[in-house]
Amino acid sequence: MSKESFTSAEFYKYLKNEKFMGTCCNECQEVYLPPRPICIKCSSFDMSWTELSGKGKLVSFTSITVGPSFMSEAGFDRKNPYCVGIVALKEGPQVSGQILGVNSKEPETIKIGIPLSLKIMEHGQGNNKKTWLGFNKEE
Amino acid sequence: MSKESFTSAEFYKYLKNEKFMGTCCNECQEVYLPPRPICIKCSSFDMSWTELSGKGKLVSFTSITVGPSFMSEAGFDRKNPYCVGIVALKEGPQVSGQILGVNSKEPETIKIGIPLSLKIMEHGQGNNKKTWLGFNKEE
Amino acid sequence: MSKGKKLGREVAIVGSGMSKFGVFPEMTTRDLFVEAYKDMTHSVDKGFDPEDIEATYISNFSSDIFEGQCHTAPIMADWVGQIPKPATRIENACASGGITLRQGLIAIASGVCDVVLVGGTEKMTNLPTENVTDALAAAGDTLYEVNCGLTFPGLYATMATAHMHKYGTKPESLMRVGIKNHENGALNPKGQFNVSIAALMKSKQEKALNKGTPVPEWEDELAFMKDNAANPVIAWPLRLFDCSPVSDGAGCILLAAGEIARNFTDNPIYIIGTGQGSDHALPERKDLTSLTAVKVAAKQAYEMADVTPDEIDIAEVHDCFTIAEILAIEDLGFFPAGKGPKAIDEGLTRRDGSKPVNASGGLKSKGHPIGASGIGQVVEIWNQLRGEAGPRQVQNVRVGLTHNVGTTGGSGVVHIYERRN
Amino acid sequence: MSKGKKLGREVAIVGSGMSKFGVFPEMTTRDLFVEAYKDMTHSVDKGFDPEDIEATYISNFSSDIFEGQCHTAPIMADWVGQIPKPATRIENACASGGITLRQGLIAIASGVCDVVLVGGTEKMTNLPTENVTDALAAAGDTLYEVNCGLTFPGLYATMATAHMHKYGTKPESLMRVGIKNHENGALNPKGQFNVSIAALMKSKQEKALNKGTPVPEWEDELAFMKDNAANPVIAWPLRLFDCSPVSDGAGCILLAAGEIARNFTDNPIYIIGTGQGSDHALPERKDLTSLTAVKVAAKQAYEMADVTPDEIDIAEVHDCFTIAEILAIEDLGFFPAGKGPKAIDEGLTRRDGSKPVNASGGLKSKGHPIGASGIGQVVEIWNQLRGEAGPRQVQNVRVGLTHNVGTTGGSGVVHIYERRN
Ligand SMILES: [Zn+2]
Ligand SMILES: [Zn+2]
Repeated sequence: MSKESFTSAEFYKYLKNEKFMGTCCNECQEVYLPPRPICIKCSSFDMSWTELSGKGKLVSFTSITVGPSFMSEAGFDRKNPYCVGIVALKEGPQVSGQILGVNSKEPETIKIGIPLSLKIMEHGQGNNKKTWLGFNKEE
Repeated sequence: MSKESFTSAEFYKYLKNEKFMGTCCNECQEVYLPPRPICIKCSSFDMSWTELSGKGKLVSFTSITVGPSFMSEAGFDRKNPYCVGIVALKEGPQVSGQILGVNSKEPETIKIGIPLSLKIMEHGQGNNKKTWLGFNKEE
Repeated sequence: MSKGKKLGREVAIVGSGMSKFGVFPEMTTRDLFVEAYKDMTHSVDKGFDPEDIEATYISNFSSDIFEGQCHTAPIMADWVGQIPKPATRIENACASGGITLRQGLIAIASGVCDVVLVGGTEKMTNLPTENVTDALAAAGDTLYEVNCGLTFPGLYATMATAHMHKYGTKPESLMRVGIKNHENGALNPKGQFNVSIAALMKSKQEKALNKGTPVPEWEDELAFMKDNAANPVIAWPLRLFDCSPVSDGAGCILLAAGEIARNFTDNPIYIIGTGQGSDHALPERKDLTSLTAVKVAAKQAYEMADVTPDEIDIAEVHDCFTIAEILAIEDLGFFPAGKGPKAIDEGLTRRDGSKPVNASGGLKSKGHPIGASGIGQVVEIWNQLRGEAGPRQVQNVRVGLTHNVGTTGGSGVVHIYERRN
Repeated sequence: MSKGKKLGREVAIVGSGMSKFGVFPEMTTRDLFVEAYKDMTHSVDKGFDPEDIEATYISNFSSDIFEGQCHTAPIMADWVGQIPKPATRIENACASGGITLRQGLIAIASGVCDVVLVGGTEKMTNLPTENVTDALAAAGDTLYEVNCGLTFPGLYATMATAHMHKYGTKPESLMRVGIKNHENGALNPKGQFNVSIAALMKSKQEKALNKGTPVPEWEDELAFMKDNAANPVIAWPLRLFDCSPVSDGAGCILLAAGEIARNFTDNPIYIIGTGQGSDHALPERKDLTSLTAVKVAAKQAYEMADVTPDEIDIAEVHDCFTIAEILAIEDLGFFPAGKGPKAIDEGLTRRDGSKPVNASGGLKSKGHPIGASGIGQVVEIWNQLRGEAGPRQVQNVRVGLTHNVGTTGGSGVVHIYERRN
């Protein structure tokens, strides 16, 4: 069995190096993001890291006018809302992420099902640096 | 039954006006500080505010070298420790408070049982202003 | 919990009370809880001796964050004279109240206690709004769910969008949930908002008239709800009036073993079913239009109580957002999946409808002091089943249900109650 | 809880595990809990199906403050594959672990569950020390107890001063608690400090020698403990080595109803007594040399188990500070009030003494990840009663006890365990 650690620290370290990683069960091949250390399908502890394509589809979304502090600091507000959505990745897992390339001011125009691809988002400096998942609308 | 509110907000409002108040059960006359809204001796809800003398005796104490942030900000540290103790008030209740007029650097010299009298302590400004109980060693 | 499991002993509610819910700058969690406790003592028909209580269970979301105070349960127990008896705090985000009731129930069923005090308390309004938004986000998965900027309104908004996409649900149905709950809440003096949307519209017009500013005109309540100035978007499609408020408040319940319940009142309310479930964070769920944790909890509760959804006469459900009430009435089996909006549109969940939901005004109008919300629901069902709900009393109710949700359905807890008089 | 109350059903521990306790900058509460869960699975002699687990109870002090994460229980349950079953978080400051075990026990006794997972987890070390001091103060009464600058070491220090004043207790007895616990802890590979005070002295001397700085000399361990440079005062009379460390860690227990326990192992450990109590904040207590909450809890547990303090073969007690261990062995009735220090001085609580206490190293040496500490105690008693404690195994132990305290005794919880093989 692998001695690797399947932690958020590892996930974000990979992400810093532009690697978008999930975990995969070596028993039943189920792929997970968040990177699960235990397979919830077959209960195996035998997992591996696996790189994900970052390609997916929009499952649902919202356009937020009143965000958390770090999004306000990043310049979003009532007049400049941001879109966040649930994205179904090609490999199976679903994740949340900021959705880019859509018209957040006219959310009625945003279509569920549009194809998306990963764009790693960052804000702030040093210890206050935040990294999160973004997805670009694919043309 | 009284419609007064026996809250910490009221207690600290009184304290700001240099009034040191506890509550008293109108049924069994037990005196409380913290100001209890329900008598835990006889279960009565019928309480009144009552002014306390601020006189008491030292029940136990310590001299602290590593304090919370607000005490560090107030200038206390390893080289300048502060004394805190439990004080039995003349009217019965026991409270914690900073003990002044004792040698915090030589805690062995501090004697349990010494008579004390209230000195209201303050630190900081505006919304960050903190008020707490201090007791002077009586000569 | 496997099918057909029963509690070791029967448990009944013999007293129930709450503080006013609202904004109380000078009150702390303990002050609010004392108010709820006192209110509860007046509700116990034959009175009780505080010595009878053997344990206290306290629901509190995060006085840690809101007040810098942990170890909440013994402090609450102390303030109502319950030292040195056991006092235990439960935290499951917004489902804390229902899950705390469940622990009190289980404590009696286990034989360890005969009489248990169950309380919930939360003090939220002293933090600035942006800090409250951050504090609430702490209930989501901060590593993988909300760190991309999803707020709680945002999370529920994605469920609303999914429901709209799958079933053709219209924002108007969401708005009608808010209109109904404010109408009910206008009759609830303990609630945060004591005002119907119609009355609110009138008062806004009067204010403008008095100030000499342009008087807003709305054709009807829906028009008001669609007005971006009166009802701005928070997280599309959710607007301000789709969201429950930030609140202070507390609730308190006295539980007793079935065999001694009539020592306290001739009209105890029996808890005949309990269920609890959990779920992954929202993104991982394959269906965003239904809460698995609630379905699991409801199944357990219905089976234990041996009643069907049709037999529920009245329910208090977790309407932290209007979409949540629609999911609730579908997940609880009151209406088929996707048919919740139609039921709302037809008024079936109004106080005079076939399935009255949130007669209290719900979290939307009554307020949502997180740790107290689930307890407040029980207080309403107690009042309704005993026929003591005053002007908002629903007629002919014998079996009631409460539905309390944590986060976006990360926790779900359902209880079923019965009047036997 | 009145005298002679019994649980509705018998409950046994059938598995037990823990993460390493220590400082793990890259691990979160959930990572630590997963490590403890995996360790637990290996301890179940006949194995188990995760499907058998019907509910999860999680002890956690304040991931709210430490990680900005609430709703901790469903997240832990999710990470070990327990969705959609109930998951409930308990918070009672440092007594969270013991009280969570008690809720798991009660859930089985109630008939609602047959198999329950009980976990505890805390991630503390990513906050700077001064913030940890502030976070811990949040467990005290922030309105009336700690707001005058009392820290947790300070609160326990006032108890030490009171004990010294009343009974003539000397600081040397406190120091001997630390020396003993480090000696035990040196044999515990899961502990934070794997080193006796004697070995620590030697390593400090070697380091100085290697660096070329003056080599410190101490006559014996007590001399080291009295050295202000090596062991500075934190809150007089308590010094650094009187205080448990700031730690990360998790523990995990598998509980089963008595009648099915042997499906999991031929050597289950039965929980034969449970008790819990609460108390006012420290200043209001008329006696500062004894914890009422513990006395109340111990009385309940002894009565339920029908054993006397003399019949306890081994105990893990809550030594968050050395004075706490002295109060513990007096309050539990192992030694008369005021005679704790003498028992320590005579070595009676060493592993080879008549009443072995904290064979694991205690919180002092093993570490004190708050929500996990009370669970870690249970893990040690499980190992000891089953004869699986390795080099620190105490001989001939059949009945064990755990003693877990929240704040300065605001919560107290005691459990008694029995091996029947
Ligand atoms: Zn698998
Ligand atoms: Zn009285």
